[in-house]
Amino acid sequence: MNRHVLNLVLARLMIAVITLLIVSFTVFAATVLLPGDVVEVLLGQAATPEAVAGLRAAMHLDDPAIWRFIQWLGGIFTGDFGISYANNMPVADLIGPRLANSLKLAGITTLVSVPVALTLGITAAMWRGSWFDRSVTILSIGIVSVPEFMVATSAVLVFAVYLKWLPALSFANEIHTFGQLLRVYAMPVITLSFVISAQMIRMTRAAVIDTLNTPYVEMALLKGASRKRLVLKHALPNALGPIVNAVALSLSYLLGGVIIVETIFNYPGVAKLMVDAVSTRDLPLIQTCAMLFCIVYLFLITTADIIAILSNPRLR
Amino acid sequence: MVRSFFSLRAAGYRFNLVGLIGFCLVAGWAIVALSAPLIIPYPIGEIVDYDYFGPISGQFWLGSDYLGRDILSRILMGARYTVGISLLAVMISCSVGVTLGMTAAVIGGWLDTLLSRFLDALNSIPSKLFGLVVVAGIGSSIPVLVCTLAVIYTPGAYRFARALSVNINTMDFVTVSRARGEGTFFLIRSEILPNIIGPVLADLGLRFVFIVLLLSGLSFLGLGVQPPNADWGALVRENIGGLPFGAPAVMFPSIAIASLTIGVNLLIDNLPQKIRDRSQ
Amino acid sequence: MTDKVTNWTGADDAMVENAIRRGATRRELLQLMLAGGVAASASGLILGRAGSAMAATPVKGGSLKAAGWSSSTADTLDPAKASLSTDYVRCCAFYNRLTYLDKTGVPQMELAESIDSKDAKVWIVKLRKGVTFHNGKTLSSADVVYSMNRHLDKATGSKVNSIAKQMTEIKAIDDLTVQITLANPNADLPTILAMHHFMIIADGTTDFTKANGTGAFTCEVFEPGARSVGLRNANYFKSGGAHLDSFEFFGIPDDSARVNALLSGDIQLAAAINPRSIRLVESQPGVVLSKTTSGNYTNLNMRLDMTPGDKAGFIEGVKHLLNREQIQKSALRGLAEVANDQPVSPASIYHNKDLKPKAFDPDKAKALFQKAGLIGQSIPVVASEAAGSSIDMAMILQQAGTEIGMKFDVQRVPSDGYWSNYWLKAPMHFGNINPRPTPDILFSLLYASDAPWNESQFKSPKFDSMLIEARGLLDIAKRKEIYNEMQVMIADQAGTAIPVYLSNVDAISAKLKGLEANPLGGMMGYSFAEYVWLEA
Amino acid sequence: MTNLVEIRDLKIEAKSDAGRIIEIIRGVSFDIAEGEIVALIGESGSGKTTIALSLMGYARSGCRISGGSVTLAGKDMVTLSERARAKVRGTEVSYVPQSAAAAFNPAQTIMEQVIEITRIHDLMPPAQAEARAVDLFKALSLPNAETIGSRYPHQVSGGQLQRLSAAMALIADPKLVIFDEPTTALDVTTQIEVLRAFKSVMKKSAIAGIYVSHDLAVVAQIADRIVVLKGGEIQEIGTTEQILKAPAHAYTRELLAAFEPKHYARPLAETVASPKPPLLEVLDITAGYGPIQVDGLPLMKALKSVSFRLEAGRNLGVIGESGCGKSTLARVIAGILPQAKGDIIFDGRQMAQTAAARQKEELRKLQMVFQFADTALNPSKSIGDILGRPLSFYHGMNARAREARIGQLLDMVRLPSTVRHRRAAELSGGQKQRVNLARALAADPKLILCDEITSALDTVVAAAILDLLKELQRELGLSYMFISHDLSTVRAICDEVIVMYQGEKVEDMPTGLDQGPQHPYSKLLFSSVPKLDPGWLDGLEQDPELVRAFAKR
Repeated sequence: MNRHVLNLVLARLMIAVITLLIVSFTVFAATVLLPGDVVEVLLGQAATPEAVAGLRAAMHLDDPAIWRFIQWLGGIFTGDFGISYANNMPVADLIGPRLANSLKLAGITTLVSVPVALTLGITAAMWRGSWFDRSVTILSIGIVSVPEFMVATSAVLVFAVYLKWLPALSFANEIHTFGQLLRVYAMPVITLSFVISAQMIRMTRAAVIDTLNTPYVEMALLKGASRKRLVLKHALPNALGPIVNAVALSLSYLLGGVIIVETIFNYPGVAKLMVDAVSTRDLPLIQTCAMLFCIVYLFLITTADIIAILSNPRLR
Repeated sequence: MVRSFFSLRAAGYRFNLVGLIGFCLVAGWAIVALSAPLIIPYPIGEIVDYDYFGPISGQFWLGSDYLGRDILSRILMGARYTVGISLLAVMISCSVGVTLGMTAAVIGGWLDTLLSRFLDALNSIPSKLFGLVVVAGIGSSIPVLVCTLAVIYTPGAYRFARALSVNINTMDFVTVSRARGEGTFFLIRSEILPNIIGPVLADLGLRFVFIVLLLSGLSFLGLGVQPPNADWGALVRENIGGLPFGAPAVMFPSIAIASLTIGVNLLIDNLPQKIRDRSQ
Repeated sequence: MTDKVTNWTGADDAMVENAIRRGATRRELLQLMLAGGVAASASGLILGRAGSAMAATPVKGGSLKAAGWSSSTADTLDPAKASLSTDYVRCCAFYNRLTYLDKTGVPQMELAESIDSKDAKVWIVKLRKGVTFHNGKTLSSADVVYSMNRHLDKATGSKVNSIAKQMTEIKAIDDLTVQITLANPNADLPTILAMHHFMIIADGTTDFTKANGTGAFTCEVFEPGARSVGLRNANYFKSGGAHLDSFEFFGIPDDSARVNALLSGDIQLAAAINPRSIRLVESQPGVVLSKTTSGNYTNLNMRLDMTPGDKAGFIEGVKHLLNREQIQKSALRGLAEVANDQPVSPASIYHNKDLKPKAFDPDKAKALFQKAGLIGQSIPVVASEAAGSSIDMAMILQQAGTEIGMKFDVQRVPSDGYWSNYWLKAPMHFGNINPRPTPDILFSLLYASDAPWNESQFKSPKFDSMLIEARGLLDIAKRKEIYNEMQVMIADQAGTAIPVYLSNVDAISAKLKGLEANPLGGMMGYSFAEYVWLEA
Repeated sequence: MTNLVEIRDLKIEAKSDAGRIIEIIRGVSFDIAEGEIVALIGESGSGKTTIALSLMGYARSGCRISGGSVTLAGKDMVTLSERARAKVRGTEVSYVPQSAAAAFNPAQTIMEQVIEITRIHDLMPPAQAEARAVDLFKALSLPNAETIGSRYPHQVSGGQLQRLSAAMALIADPKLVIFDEPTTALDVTTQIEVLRAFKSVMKKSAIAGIYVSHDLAVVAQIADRIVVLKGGEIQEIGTTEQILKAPAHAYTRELLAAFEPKHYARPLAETVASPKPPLLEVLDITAGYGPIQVDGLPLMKALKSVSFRLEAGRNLGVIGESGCGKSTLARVIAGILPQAKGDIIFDGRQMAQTAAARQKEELRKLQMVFQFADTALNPSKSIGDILGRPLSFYHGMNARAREARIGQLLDMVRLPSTVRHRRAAELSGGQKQRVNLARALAADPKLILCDEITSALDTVVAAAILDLLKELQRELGLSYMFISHDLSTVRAICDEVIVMYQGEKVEDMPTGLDQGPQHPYSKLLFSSVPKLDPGWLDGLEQDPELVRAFAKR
């Protein structure tokens, strides 16, 4: 049996790897096709033809694209992400600290939003049709339908400008105590939680309700089980798969999707970095960022699938 | 629209109140979007008020924006872009995604694998950044915007439709058609599609909401509809400076967005179902 | 405060401050204000405010957080490449120039002890003794020669290459003396050397991931697109050195976010705030505004070498179609002065007062467009938040256009990358020019045929020769004459429409003292870090 | 003495999806004495399960108990509070579901679920409960009773799950156990063992029971009294003996009649006289699922070199229990599942492996009807469209011709013409199966493959369908290949029979079932079919060797 599971998991991982390859190619192609010549952007005023030609050669931009692709891919696997065009720093150095920040923000948001969302979703399903259920459903739609920059800016005004409880900017590099951590991350985290929770709530609710309609839950009811027991012991374990999947999808938003939050709270994360990279046609940076996002996404999705596999005794 | 609603009822469809509210909101905005140019009190670009972030007044029903333009007019026109663009995009993405999804499910094999992998890959690129790259590359015009949004949301529709179709595909009646010698197109069109259309519509509604939001998100990053026109997201964005004064210029566009998205959701969560009653 | 003063707009405020800067006497000012209809009682208050910066005694210590409006991974510590305000701020903090401009625009010695010339052609620069770089190296003429020569080397991609070109020879006489020879006489050299690009770096420096200068601050952190942190340079050559222990600088492109950060006390200085935020800022205690009209302007560029700019009459038409009044009142809420399509601002003594702004005259414009055969055509205009207020200006132009059947297709593009991708490139686009100390620099940077930032590709041999001629003249009056004529040429012939001179408004915490206006631009000509201090 | 259960004038109403209230149980009253087993007999929709569940004070969603009283050991389950009901459930009255496979939570071990009742009502420490469970497993003669509890539901066979669910019901020795069609989903050979187990346990611990079923023969073996239901009303109550021997009510007789369909056999002469060429000839077919092995055969072989021939105008019956490969055989012939090796010769032509590769004409002559009528009909299309498609597909008929033909087809299968405008969901099981038949007939086939077409139907309805098949054969000269696990249906229609076991043809009966079975498996299978005789189960002697060899228990 366990070998069977192992095979399933390995198969899933293989799929992820294949996808990643496709992604890398797509990303590279896209960035190469991106108009606006790097060199001209770089030289700006000094873009005389000979200067352009020289720099192109120096940056190996004249090599055939496919060859550059292979080299680039090789570089990535050996941990060499190239040198930023914009300010000859190694891409790794540029991304490193930013990534750390982004992951920190994502992590904290996850810790906050996932438990809340799941609890709400499950309780809503438990008392389906009740006023509580209704209000949760409406609320989740309402929340998701307010633009996030609106949420963020209002939050800043209330908590930072008027109440002066929280800082308006998030200086990730000034955290020494837990208290500071709370203060600094409070608002970005709340904003992001608003954005990603709704979907999780909806999916959780739906999944749990689905399993609640199964014969074995009815059976448990006929054993005299309480509502709580029905949901927690019988429905939930079988709804795990879809729930984990929904969570993964929502979380995948937290790296690339947070650009707006990063802008408003001036939080130095990877999303903003990539926006800059795009504007300066800084291909190595763009490609690395894009790859980064895809890897994270695939990681989340794959983990979700594997959890689903492991949580299913039929496969175990 | 309203008439068609009643004819629905006549045809024996059941429509609950919440759904009705949603329907009215959506229909209302649709009508506004269609007739906007006729009903706006001022040209959207004209500076009619020397004050900025003006309050609600008899002259300017929803106050004036940061340049002293009439916000009501701008919202009414904005409906065109927000509703229009989102609707178009969601239509494209869903029709493409669903078709591919069904085909993949019916044909299966390597085609299925290939499509799934590729769209998964596409899906893994964050939407806002994707939008940025595209606009940085091709520039921002309404067609580009629509296509970008469509592309961004196609993988989701595909995943969804494929999952549903795979289930239907195992049903006996599909096997019957196969055994009869029917071609793929027939299987998709008249065996699979009619049986997944319901969920697909619901999914479409949700996607619509996300597109509306992404659209406003993009306009925050300086993309989106070009001035002096503006979708609602852009309106909120450009007047966000009025938030501290609680200026109507920033409140009402937000309310507009919320009302539309909530309306759509209420509608799709309570879609009318035909009453089919064996005991009748 | 404004409520005390009847019909007194920010524009008037700015005017007074400019007047002061121009060295107007108190009597002139009073007349000026009575003309503005202000009771003498109020006038004192205004003067008091305008002059408030000067009166106070510095306090040592404290750390300052300041936010500019733009910042990207293209940020650099290389003075030669510096192009954005954020770069200037960093340069001023970490490096020094040979000279700098005081608040009245008069060059003062910094790294140089003296700069002398008999014929304005060959200049002798004597350096201070005992100035050391952050890495301990002492300043010597070699460093100056290296720093200057970099601008001549095309590969450096210096932004002031065209200005530096006039230096035909730069050589070290001895350890502390440098001789600069110019192609043609130029009396403005000391002022030119005060530009941010001419910061002095250590001989042989090629790595700019850290700054090794002589400046009042040492570069602690430099994260492009994120932030820079400077620590007080203990052995700074100026007596006392900087007041602040440290300062952190970063960009918050989003206007309201920047203001909110200041109001919440996260930062003490928010540069160039949106005019619409002023109402909010003034309503908040503990925050003051520092306004300067230093010749910073957002202009509409129509390239003469591309359609529609190349069509005769089009440009003049647009200049007549720009409703400067409305731009000044609606778009900028009075924080601007109506301009006359040429770059020399009223802040400069060379400003041509007799050159009147083109009147807003749609009918004339229409006639001109018809002549150019452009009526009904859709003309793309690229605007971006990167160029302050350009989108609003564009829309005001667009609206005026629609009324005479002229279709301007405003294309709003992302501010990130605007300067590298659209500025100078699009046929019709907006630019934003930071103040420059002298007309000579402005002209040679923006209007000379070989100017690097020749926004409209304006090419005129006559103009070029006048530029050279004026440069050599040591007689102010004659110079002024020539410059006036050049301003007229620009206003009439160049493809750059300059509707208004922007008043730059920095919002600062009341605790922040010592911030003075400076002709080089906002944030005290970007050199605030060295001079300001925080009151406890 | 007072009865354990007293049901008085029970009324239950349901809300139709139009929101109309319909009464589905119309004033039912009966009693159950201590230790007595009462059977509820009736067709689907007769309300037997609904009544049974009401004994737990439970009504499925959309239903509510609207009147009457259900007194269990002195408590009225109708008026009891939800909390109080929960107390009673599992302890005093417990439930054995129809499909144990669905009623076990896939995510928990069997033991967890078997002793869950004791946890919920904390009756005893887990260790004790598990010990008790093991005893029950033994009592229900489950194999390796010690360890089976630690497995997951999907790891044990259906028959075992059914018995485990009984253990689950009995763990807290309740006063009353409700059996809801507990053996319907099982193969006959398995059913016997399960029935035996139930019977012995119930008798031993003198527990009262309600046995819900549609199968008189099964009920006859276990029940003391029988309640015959129809349309939510009691038709007749009586002792098992009386109901079987001397049915008073007409409906009861109808049921009994339907149980033994008229014997059907055509004089052999008819076929022997004119030896026709074989209509269908299957030569050494091997097929299956899973990856193809080196030998070119699939990993899991559902068919192992099966051969047979069927002459035109005759009917072939294929008998076997679940998993014997009989359905696979049909799918291979229909070209749904390509065979790994072997040939199919139909109407003198070699058939391609997949339907896609066959010619329209070949496909037309060979039609298939599926077991589950409702999944075989596209729920989103009207009956008219469903029948219209083969007409335009095979015969290229235009709209008018189609309309006419559809009318005829519906008439052939004895359905009102108005049905064409309705959808599958609006038809009853029997009607759906008729539509399926009509769709096959629309192609004017020579051979129809019938895959268990009656097994999902109530006996009376099934009998009617069989009669229909025979008539159609007489009118249209069709042939049927009739796949079933139910001997009586096969006996009712087939000229010749083959018996299948684990993918192989074990016996060939060219002259139908009358010739006794030779192969041991056939013997076991035939002997396992319950008879309408209360003594049958107790009297039944089966060779333990055979049982061990063949029965999947």
